[in-house]
Amino acid sequence: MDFNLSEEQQLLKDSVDRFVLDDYDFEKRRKTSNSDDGFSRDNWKTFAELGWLAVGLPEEYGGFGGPVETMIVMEAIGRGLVTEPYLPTVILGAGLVAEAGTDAQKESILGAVAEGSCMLAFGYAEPTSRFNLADVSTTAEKKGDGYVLNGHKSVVYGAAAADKIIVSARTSGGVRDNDGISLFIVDNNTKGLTRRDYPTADGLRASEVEMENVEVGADALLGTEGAALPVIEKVVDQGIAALCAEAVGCMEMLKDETNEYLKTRKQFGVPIGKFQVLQHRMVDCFIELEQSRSMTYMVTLKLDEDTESRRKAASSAKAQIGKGGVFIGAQSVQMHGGMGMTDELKISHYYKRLMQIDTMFGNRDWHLKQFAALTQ
Amino acid sequence: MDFNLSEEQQLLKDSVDRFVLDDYDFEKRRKTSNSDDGFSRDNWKTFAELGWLAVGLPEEYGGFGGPVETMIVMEAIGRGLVTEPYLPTVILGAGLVAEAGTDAQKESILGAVAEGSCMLAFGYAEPTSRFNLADVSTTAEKKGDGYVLNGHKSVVYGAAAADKIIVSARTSGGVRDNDGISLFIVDNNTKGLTRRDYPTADGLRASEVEMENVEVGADALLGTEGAALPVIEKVVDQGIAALCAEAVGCMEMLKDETNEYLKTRKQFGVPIGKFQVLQHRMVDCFIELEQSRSMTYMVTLKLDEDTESRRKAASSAKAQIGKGGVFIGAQSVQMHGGMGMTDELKISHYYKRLMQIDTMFGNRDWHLKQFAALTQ
Amino acid sequence: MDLAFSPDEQAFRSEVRAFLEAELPDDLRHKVRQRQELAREDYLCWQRILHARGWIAGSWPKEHGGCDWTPAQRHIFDEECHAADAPPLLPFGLQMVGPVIYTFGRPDQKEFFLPRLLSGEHWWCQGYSEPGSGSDLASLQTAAVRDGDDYIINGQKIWTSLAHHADWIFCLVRTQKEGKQQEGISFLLIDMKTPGITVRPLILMDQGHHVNEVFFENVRVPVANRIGEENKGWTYAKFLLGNERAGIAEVAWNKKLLQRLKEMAADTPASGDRLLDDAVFSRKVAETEVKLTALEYCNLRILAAMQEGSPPGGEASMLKLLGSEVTQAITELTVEALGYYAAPYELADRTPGSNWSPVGPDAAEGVMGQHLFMRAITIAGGSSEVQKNIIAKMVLGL
Amino acid sequence: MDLAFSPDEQAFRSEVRAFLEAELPDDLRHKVRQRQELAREDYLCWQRILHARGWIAGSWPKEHGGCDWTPAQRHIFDEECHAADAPPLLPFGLQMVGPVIYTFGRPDQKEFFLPRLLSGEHWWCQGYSEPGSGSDLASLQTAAVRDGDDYIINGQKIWTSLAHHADWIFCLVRTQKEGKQQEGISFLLIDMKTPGITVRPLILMDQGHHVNEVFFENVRVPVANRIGEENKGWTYAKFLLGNERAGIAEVAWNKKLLQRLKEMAADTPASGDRLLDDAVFSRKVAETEVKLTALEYCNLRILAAMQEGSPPGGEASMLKLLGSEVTQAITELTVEALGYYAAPYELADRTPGSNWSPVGPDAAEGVMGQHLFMRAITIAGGSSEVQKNIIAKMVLGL
Repeated sequence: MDFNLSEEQQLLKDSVDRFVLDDYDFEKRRKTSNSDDGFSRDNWKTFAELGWLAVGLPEEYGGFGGPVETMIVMEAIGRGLVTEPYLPTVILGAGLVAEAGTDAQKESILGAVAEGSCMLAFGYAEPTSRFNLADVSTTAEKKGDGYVLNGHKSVVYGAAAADKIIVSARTSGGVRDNDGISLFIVDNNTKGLTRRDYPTADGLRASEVEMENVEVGADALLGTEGAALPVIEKVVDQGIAALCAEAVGCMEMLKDETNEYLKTRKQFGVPIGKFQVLQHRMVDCFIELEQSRSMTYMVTLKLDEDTESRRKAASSAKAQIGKGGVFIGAQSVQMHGGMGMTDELKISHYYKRLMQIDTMFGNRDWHLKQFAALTQ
Repeated sequence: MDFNLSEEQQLLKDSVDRFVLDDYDFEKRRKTSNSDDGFSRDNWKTFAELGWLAVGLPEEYGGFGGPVETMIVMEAIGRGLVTEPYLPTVILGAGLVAEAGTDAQKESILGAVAEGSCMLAFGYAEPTSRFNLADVSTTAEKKGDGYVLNGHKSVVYGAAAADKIIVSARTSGGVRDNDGISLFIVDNNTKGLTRRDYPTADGLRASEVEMENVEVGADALLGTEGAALPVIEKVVDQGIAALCAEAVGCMEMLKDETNEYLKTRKQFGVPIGKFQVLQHRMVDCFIELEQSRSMTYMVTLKLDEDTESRRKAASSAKAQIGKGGVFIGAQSVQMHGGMGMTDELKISHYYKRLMQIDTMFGNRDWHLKQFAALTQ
Repeated sequence: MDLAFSPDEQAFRSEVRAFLEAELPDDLRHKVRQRQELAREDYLCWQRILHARGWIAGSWPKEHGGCDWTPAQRHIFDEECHAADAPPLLPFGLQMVGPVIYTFGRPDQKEFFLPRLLSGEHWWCQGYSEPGSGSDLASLQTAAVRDGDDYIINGQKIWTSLAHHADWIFCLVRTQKEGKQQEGISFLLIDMKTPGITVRPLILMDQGHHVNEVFFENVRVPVANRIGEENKGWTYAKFLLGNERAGIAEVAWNKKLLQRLKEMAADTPASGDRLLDDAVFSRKVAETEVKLTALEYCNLRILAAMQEGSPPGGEASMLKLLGSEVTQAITELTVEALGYYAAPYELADRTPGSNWSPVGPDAAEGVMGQHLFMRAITIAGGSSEVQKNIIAKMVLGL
Repeated sequence: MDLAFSPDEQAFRSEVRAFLEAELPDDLRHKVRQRQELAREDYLCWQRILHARGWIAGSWPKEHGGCDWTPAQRHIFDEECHAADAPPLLPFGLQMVGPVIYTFGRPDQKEFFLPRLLSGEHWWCQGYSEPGSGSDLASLQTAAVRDGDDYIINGQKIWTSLAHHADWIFCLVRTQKEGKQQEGISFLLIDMKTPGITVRPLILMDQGHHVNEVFFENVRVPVANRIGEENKGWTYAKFLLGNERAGIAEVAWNKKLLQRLKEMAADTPASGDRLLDDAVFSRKVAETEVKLTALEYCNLRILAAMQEGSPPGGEASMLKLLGSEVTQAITELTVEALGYYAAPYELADRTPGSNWSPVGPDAAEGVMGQHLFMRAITIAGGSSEVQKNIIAKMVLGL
């Protein structure tokens, strides 16, 4: 039992922390978020140079590290409220390729991801699926050697910037069957694929992706036809662990900022941190953070266990992180009073991101239901 | 729109309030509760003399008043933590007879209830029914003019003291069918009826009532054969309204006692009521009480509306009262510290009664589910 | 005891309903229903329609142009307006400064201001809060120094709702630095066109321009624009805050929001089921509806007491607390109902008159924005913490 | 980072498990499982078995008769004991006064008290709280006045757990009235058979006799029974409170309670379904299990830090807060699971050795009593409010 970082991990942590501190202050972040792309390609290049885009990828394709290293990067991303599409590209996109890809697919994509020349996105949700990953109406019909895709993928983060979008589609079975789901790697400029791009409430970018008779070759199939669900679930659980780490970064920043505000903001002649109700509220925030951090360690260190154990870890961690994040976010706004409501203070931006994290990959209700089913 | 009591109602209120204040202090209550019967037959006689056992009964059988008068009595019962079986006898038992009885049944029972010479109990729950009033396994088979009853009724409050126990039994249909349920008035000393009597956590008395080939005559049938469920539901809703009023009495007592304790108990050199966290907690208690009182008025004044409206009122009021009562109870214990834990202070006794009220006739979960179904 | 409205009150309800049916413009209905941001002209359009009908100021005495409605009538009017998706009436003139003017103002002030306020010719905003004085309102610092027949004002107000639309602002200013904070405050009416006033937008987390900072740099205000006595402004301010809290429960509006939530949850596909059929989601909706029902009957009890002449005391703080909690619960559930479709957030979404269509289902429009903006209701107008302090002191004597 | 226990630790777990399998008497298992009240002899029986195995004091140094286990070993031992339904080890001697004696006691005190404490010959109880000093412990008034080689004690202690079973009591007494409250306190060891001591039962809301009032009337205690220096008792008291909080999260016990709850909910008929299949009930169980998991990993992180030599600071308060909340959540849900069968409440239910059979399902035994008694855990040992004050001050610097 050991919760310490190795020396290499500590070096990585120092490096990402320094970047966020020095090169990602809130004003820069605001400008970046408000730019057309919603992120900075220069930053992306820096990420590549510093090796962060290779974290968690297989060593034979230039990658290094595993879940703990990903956690370190994502926590810093949370602290800085970083808008670069790290999660869609490195964790989801490259994660799917690493998990299920052919050697050729890995060869062509993973190296490019690591060096920053390929961005990815993952379309898994649909307008009627809510949080059920197995609810796939998008169809892929065989045509010659390849497939024809039709369907609508909802709220695909990072789709506008992605070179390739990985989508789930049904090659057989009924709409909510576990079997019959396949993954396809689709070039973003493929004929028949249209996007509606938009900013999201948390300052990122997402898209509606519609496919009308999109023709792809046999090499677009990622993994075994019809057997993608376990792959998707595994990579989404990795995404959940990463999101948990990001949330912890957000929560810690809010806790520190709000605690500091309580010490400095005066009302009725004393710092408002002298009011016992706010002290106890702040303690509640601290405790939610500690619980969330503990659960993040837990899920990170259990990602490689058997499926049931991994899914229990992911659902329980996500449920805690969703609750804790929204609580700390909302209370930080409340304790900052009017200033917490403003766009110019960072507080509300963290709150909005934490709200989004609660929803992403299924909200508390969804994961408590999964967890209940797994632990009965 | 008028939330005032009439002059007669105010007189009734003064009378029950005075009784609780003068003749039902906590020490007397403790002795009464710990006696063999768990209540005082002298008190019961007093109730009869003062007319309280006639409240809500039809005028032609000596009754007077309606839901508001019942609310007034029950609120005082709550304040005094009165153990006499008023709810089982007057509200449930007599309520069922008044609602569904033949003239002969009303004639023989209601007058006797009003004058204090007949006590009643109502067995509706069974070991596997949880809160579903329609889940009835007890059977009543026709035999000659009469019926033969077999089954087990759970946690029947007031059964030991009752002269007659009214039970629900199935005359036809499957175990959870709405149709096919009938009511029977069974003398407590009937052959084949056995009881296991016990005290309850809230200081009252209840019994397991088992019936093995209990033979009753045709005149034992209360209401139309097989059509008892709507009657039961209506009378249980009246019971819910009465319980809500009792709970408000309990909550008000706790709120007053705890508020007073906060003003007098000193720690760290000041009354603990100077600590903002306890102030706000006390405010939360006050607000729960006000909400509970409002919902009690609401359900009381809606008991005579159409079935759907009545059921919505009852379920929403019960859900609020259950939540508010347990909250105020638990917080009163907590704010009293160790003293709140003791048997010698009244605080914990109110808490235990409020816990029981939350469960009785279905807990919060049950009623929120009913309410959701009624309001979709 | 009786819950029924009187026949007269029921007749009044029909009258209001018929009026709304006939007079409320469809485009306004649509905007409100779709949670779109209303333009200045939208508010004024509705104000003029009500003014023409003589129904712009339900609670005001008739002599000042009001309807002198009973609390029950106001409650009915409110319910019908929200049920019909009518725009809200902004409180700054009608509920706040208007009653101060007709209660404490001079005859010439009443004559000049009240008709213009009612007709919508004067749009009012509220200059109370300052950067250093949030919950601690009386610590305000904006200074008014006497110079002949004028005051010269220097200082800053903040959180001034819709100041960018306003013609006039009512301000608390400090006319005396010595003694108790509360005893050196005066209440001034200031023309927003006066030189030296600058309005700077404060963008909130929903990216909307609802509130402003208002800077005063050597702004000359005639002493004649003072309400009542110098240094007695705190009295008028407290009177105004009392009025602000009447109707604060927002029962009718919350009912409407809840109804919309239920409609949305019934329409939302959740992987083969309706979201409203999910046991946990429907329970949360039911919990919220129970809470709203409790609030409704608390409100009715207090209305009934007001009808008999008891002014609301600490109870108003309770209504504010509960009302804001219910609203936040509903807007949170509404966001939750949308699932992933709560995320898309384009500014066009909040811009009056745009031809933009929402991403995702129609019902998604404005939901996230409303939720984010509604985080303010437990902060503004006396934070929840301050309301609890008030109840602890006034009602519980702690 | 690594969650796994080392091979040595895993071997230790097997050893403990085998020991429990072989040595834990069935009747004790049954009593614990059925939440029955344990008799004095039940506790002692188990203590003697552990003592014989040399496992009675896992955390103590070997030189004083302990095992010198690592925090991980203690955690494993705890988990296995609770999983096997072993009786709890009472903390008053083993966790509280024992470490005070071996840390601050004289050699003769160690020699006399420690072996008797470990063997169970001396049953200890704790004389800290007084009627006037609850959360404010240092305000205690029980006076010890020097008279030759004795102190004469007058005063009263309250909430003294199992004092009616105890042979010895450790007491905080006031030896100096002047100066800061904390600086006039001494720490005494008192034989319960000393004349002038009266133990009066305090019945709690579960109608159980767990705690007592202890009265001291001119009780003579040799000065030799003082721990350390006169007037320095607060130092030892704080040391003891620090130890009290180690293991306070009660993770292993909570896991056991949760498992029992799930078994019960799986066995409980709910009108045709299993209660555990009810979406809302199973969600509440899941929420509680998630909370317990978070607590477990918070606890492991702190254990790991302790293993490396960091003493727990404000984090212990967090563990106490969370542990008590989880326990109360579980006992509440357990009561809820029983439905109407939570109500039957016969005293026999709580009397050791009675032949009484529970009303309703077997699993109903002791459930309500346990729930009621567990209301105390957010009050005793520093109330939840006090723990939050400590974290606000020590961790957050507020």
